[in-house]
Amino acid sequence: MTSTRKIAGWQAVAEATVQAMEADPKVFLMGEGVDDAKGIFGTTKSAFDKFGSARVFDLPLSESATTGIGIGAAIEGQPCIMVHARSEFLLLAMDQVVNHAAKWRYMSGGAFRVPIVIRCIVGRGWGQAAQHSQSFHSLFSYFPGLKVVLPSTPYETKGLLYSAIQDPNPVIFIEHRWLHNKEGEVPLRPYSLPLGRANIAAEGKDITCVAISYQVYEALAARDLLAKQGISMEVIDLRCVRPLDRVTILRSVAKTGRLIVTDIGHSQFGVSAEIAAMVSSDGFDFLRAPIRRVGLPDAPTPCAPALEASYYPTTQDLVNVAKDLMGRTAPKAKAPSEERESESPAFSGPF
Amino acid sequence: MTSTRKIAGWQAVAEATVQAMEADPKVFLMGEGVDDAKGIFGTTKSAFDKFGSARVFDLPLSESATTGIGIGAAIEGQPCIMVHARSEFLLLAMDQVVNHAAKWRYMSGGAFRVPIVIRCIVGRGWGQAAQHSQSFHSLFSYFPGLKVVLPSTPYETKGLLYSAIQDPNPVIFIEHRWLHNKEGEVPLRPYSLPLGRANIAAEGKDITCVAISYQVYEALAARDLLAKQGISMEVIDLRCVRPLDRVTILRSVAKTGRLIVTDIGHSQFGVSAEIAAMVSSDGFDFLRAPIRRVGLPDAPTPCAPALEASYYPTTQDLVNVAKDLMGRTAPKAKAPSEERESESPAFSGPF
Amino acid sequence: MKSPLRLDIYRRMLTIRKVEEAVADNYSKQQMRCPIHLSIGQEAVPAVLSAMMTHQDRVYSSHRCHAHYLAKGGNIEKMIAELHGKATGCAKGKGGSMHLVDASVGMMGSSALVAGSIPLAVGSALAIQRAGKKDLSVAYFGDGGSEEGIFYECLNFAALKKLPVIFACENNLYATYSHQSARQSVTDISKRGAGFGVPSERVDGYDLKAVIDSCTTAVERARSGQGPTLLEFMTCRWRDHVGPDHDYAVGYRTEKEVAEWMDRCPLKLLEAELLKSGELTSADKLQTENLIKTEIETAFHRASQSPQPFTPETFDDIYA
Amino acid sequence: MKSPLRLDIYRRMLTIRKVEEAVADNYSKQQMRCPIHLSIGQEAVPAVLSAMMTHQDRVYSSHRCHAHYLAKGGNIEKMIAELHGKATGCAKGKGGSMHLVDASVGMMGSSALVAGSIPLAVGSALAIQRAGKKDLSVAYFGDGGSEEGIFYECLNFAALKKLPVIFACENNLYATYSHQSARQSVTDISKRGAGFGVPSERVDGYDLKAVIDSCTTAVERARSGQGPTLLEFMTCRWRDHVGPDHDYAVGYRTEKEVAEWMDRCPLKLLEAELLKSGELTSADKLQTENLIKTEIETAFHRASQSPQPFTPETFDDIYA
Ligand SMILES: Cc1ncc(C[n+]2csc(CCOP(=O)(O)OP(=O)(O)O)c2C)c(N)n1
Ligand SMILES: Cc1ncc(C[n+]2csc(CCOP(=O)(O)OP(=O)(O)O)c2C)c(N)n1
Ligand SMILES: [Mg+2]
Ligand SMILES: [Mg+2]
Repeated sequence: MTSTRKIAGWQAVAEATVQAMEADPKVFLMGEGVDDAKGIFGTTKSAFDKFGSARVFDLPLSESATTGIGIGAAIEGQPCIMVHARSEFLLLAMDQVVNHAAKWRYMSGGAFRVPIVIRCIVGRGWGQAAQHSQSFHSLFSYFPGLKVVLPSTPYETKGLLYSAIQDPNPVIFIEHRWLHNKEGEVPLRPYSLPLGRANIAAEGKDITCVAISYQVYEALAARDLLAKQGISMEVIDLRCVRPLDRVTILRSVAKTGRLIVTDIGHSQFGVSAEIAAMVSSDGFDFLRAPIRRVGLPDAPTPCAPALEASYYPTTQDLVNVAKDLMGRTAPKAKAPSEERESESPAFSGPF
Repeated sequence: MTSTRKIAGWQAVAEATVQAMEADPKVFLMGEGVDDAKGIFGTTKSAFDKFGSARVFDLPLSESATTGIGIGAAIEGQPCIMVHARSEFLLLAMDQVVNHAAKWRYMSGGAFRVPIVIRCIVGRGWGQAAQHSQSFHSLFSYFPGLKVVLPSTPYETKGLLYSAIQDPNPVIFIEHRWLHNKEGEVPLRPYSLPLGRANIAAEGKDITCVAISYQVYEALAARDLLAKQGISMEVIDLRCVRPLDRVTILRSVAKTGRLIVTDIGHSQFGVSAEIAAMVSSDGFDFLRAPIRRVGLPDAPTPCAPALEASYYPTTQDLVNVAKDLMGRTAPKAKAPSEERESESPAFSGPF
Repeated sequence: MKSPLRLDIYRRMLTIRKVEEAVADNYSKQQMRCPIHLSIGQEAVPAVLSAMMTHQDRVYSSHRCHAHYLAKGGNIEKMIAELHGKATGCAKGKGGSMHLVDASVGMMGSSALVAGSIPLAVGSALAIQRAGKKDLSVAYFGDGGSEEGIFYECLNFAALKKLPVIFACENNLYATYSHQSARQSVTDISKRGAGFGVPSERVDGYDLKAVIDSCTTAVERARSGQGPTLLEFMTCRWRDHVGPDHDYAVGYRTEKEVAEWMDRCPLKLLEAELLKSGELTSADKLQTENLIKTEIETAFHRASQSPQPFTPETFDDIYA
Repeated sequence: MKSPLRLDIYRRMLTIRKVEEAVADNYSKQQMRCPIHLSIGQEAVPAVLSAMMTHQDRVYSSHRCHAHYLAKGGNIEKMIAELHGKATGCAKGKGGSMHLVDASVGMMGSSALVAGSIPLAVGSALAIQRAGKKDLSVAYFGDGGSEEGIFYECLNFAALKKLPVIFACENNLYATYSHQSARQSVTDISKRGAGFGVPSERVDGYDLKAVIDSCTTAVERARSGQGPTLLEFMTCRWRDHVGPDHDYAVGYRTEKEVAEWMDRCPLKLLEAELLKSGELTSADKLQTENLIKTEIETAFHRASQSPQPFTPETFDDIYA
């Protein structure tokens, strides 16, 4: 029998870290502030308390080099966990992640493994503004050689992080800051969840909603509201963007015929585009309505609360889109007029 | 009357540079090797010869800082052209491009303009391998605040670069190395092509092929072959990925009902995904067949000629996909079986 | 030391201190809904540097930008409105506390990426040089900022081109809660300029005369075409890394450590000196304080009255 | 100087020279279809360093990696096959000339991003230290590589943690066709170590005794837990930046400039010394040369006979 208890997302991160470090004494953890009193929103504190500075240590503000150093140590068979308190800091290490971590195995004809997990946290709210609120999963997913994971509930968080640390490949592990405070039942024991399998968070038959990261909660809330109106929405927690679990998505769309993809990133040029493209190709004949995407609009993140409020997609946005899809009487669309949508901001997203 | 003559792509780049620098004495050009005897495949040589080291100068190998320096000078109203002999070098400056160039205007409430053009060249062939052959237009297109341009013919190259240099916003200008040697008729006088308008390179009525950069040549070649078989393919030269010209694409698909997107980058999570997603949403009712993408498979670039040969999409690939789309008798697809496609490399692309 | 300069510096320091204290005091009202990195304790350096600059001279800053903005003459009302997320803010509410900007006085903006704006300041200096002007540009950053590779790239480039830029490093010994010695092999940051031929100096940032002297030299060097200077100012932030409070409870430094800096508070000492020498009378002092107080009260009042930005404004100012 | 060491160095240098000449001579046959950055003229440094290393010691390299690979004992057949894009290559044809690798001898790979592999070498050193081993790691890079900010981040980190790593900078004065003085404010790269507390030295890379002495010290420092060393070796590449030819026609440097280095060729001088002292007999010399020659001929022959990789192999080795 598995004993579980309710813990918060940040505790799930902390627990997976400690248990993975117990399971493999070679694993180490480094990051700016991992050993301080706050321990990256509490996520690294228990590991530091338990394993001390030999295995959990602070870093200089040199993201490019320290990422490369983590890669170098990982190549030597010492799995490395890195943490960035905001995803943006990882852009300074883009060359190391994309040109080195993702390709070192390939360019060496398979001589090496690169077991590094790069955790990065996505800010939202309280005026994080344009440079402290972005998620880059669409960027990293572009690159073969990387895995890209975005957990949702504490249960997924612990299992996916545990798997990521044990995975012999570079994994970008993206934590939405608001998920740190979400609570859920989590087994005490260590466990793995496969990287590359989506999870059907709730079944439904009318619409498939593929949700990423925090949007899983929005999608589940929307599902409840829609249920009251007689619309049954299936919610797929994608969990992993790369590898992408095409089968789970296609099977669901085969059943529902309608697809919404909701993401914590921009819709345009984001991960939701790949999912929509894949389904519109491989699931073309299943589709009864156009695929809709519900993500961030095509603007940088504004600071002001008044603007933030309308910037982020809400439960209601999902409800509206779903109802719209169900109500669709499928009239043949007309060719667009000369008015160019790209000049109208209203065209950029569901806002 | 406009006098034109046949010049190569690299000459078109050089000419646009010189003419834009003549038009605006504040424009300057910098990059590693721009002033050496080879002048970035000849593209910067005439500018250096004409304007000297005050306006055309070499840089240390410090891509991150020098990009920021270019941004800083651009903010001061001195439009900057930067060049990277390979796109990969720009990844070292990702933070400067994404967090700074793209957002400085926004974060300052519109106080500043950032007129910088960052040229980068995409390598192909002769064993460039994984770190000298990538194009990152899908990455940069994700970010509001940037424009992303990929010219095809010498005519487009000159006009688009001239526009990019005069544009008050940061523009990522991506040149496929093989286009430098393509020849075409180009007006002698300076001229602009709008950023954000696609060009119908050749009309057709059965299939729309949206082609990016070098793939425009592949698409035109495929169109010729298809014409002999009675299939009429419209080729749209996208020219600009951001802003994306949705209208031109949708109007074409409204006519043809079939869409192929062919890109010099990876298909998966690439720019072709956004185009497919957009059409599958806004052009859903036009579509008579699934959207197909023809780009790089989901693997880093291998070095060996034997592997390179099958890595890149060919004219024949486009022909095959087009015929496949035309021959489609539209059977209702079945839900996929348990066999998971993501485990089969053959699933990753049209190869 | 010229007396008007010292008075000018005094006024700038006082303004910063008072504005920052007002921000701290009002923060718990939850009307300034963005992360704030206060400059209390770090007023001296920007006050001195700005006193030597015109509005044509440029400043680029970091997350901890309040003092740099205020010292440079940035509009107080617009700053407070910005912290309140109002449309009347210096960045129309788009930026918030970490992105203060006032183009009219040469405050060119602030980056929340540590060291991220250093090259922008160098680029500004490049533009100044190319235009044949005598202006200069200042890049502010912290001890943590000196750990980013881009800083060294900038030192090299600025020295190579002899650009009119001052690298003003405010070394408050900590990056968040991490002591410099846990992050840097050599803690004397000014020692790293020599390898690039950049004249460099470590200065006690609480010794006003030393700050004035080093800045005078650096400014002259820049204006006379002799190139960049790296100044490392030892200083202390009195409040928490982020937020309005004192942070002794966090445990990474003692109250005593901060108190030793507070005892040497350059604002307090300068004020005492000016009063003693008669450069400042008690009446002047009162008047100055009242002026600042009124300005701050007005700023907070207007900020609270100002309109929020409208949703469609989200899509303004992305492209020019 | 211990005689076996000098003979060892001689053999390594000779191997590099001969292999590189063979690559250059055969390049025009267009069977090696990848960009090559030859190491001719830069043999001494890697030969010396590798003579002091075991296969447990690590090497990371750059685009100009042939000498580093060969000196470390990298398999010649697999290198030549790799240049030919064959499945039998050291990277199964995936990497090519810029990504030579031989894990069995501690040649950990090469990055075509300038300075990109420096942190990997530091990470290797971190792993060595954490494992409590006495091995060391070498990061090779050029004068151009020293301009990337990541290099300074690495100096700081390695010094902070006292890691067993040697920063081996081969300063051949040029990055492509750009002279160091056009890119660096201070051309003495070794001067930049002090700011990070990294013992640093500029060494004449053509003075074999000086190279041996400096490497001996650095290796001892690393193995005894005293931390990193920065060695800047002045050297010269004799051929074009990329490709097999001499490059006097390009115009960025004179034939005379290169000839002055050639006159001091350390391979030639060492050979003469060894012959003179009797450490090497003419017969030994001939035998060594013949051995190398045979090995090279075999390598080229086998490479030409080896199979190409198959298309599906494109999808191997992406994930472990
Ligand atoms: C590139 C980057 N890395 C990390 C951070 C997170 N961070 C924000 S402020 C800070 C400490 C900065 O220390 P310092 O530069 O000394 O400035 P101070 O806060 O002391 O003024 C850190 C690590 C960041 N904003 N940007
Ligand atoms: C990050 C990066 N920037 C630019 C280049 C292009 N590039 C390749 S080799 C080279 C010159 C390198 O000079 P140096 O480091 O001195 O090495 P050398 O070629 O002299 O051995 C340049 C600029 C690159 N490969 N990577
Ligand atoms: Mg600090
Ligand atoms: Mg060199």
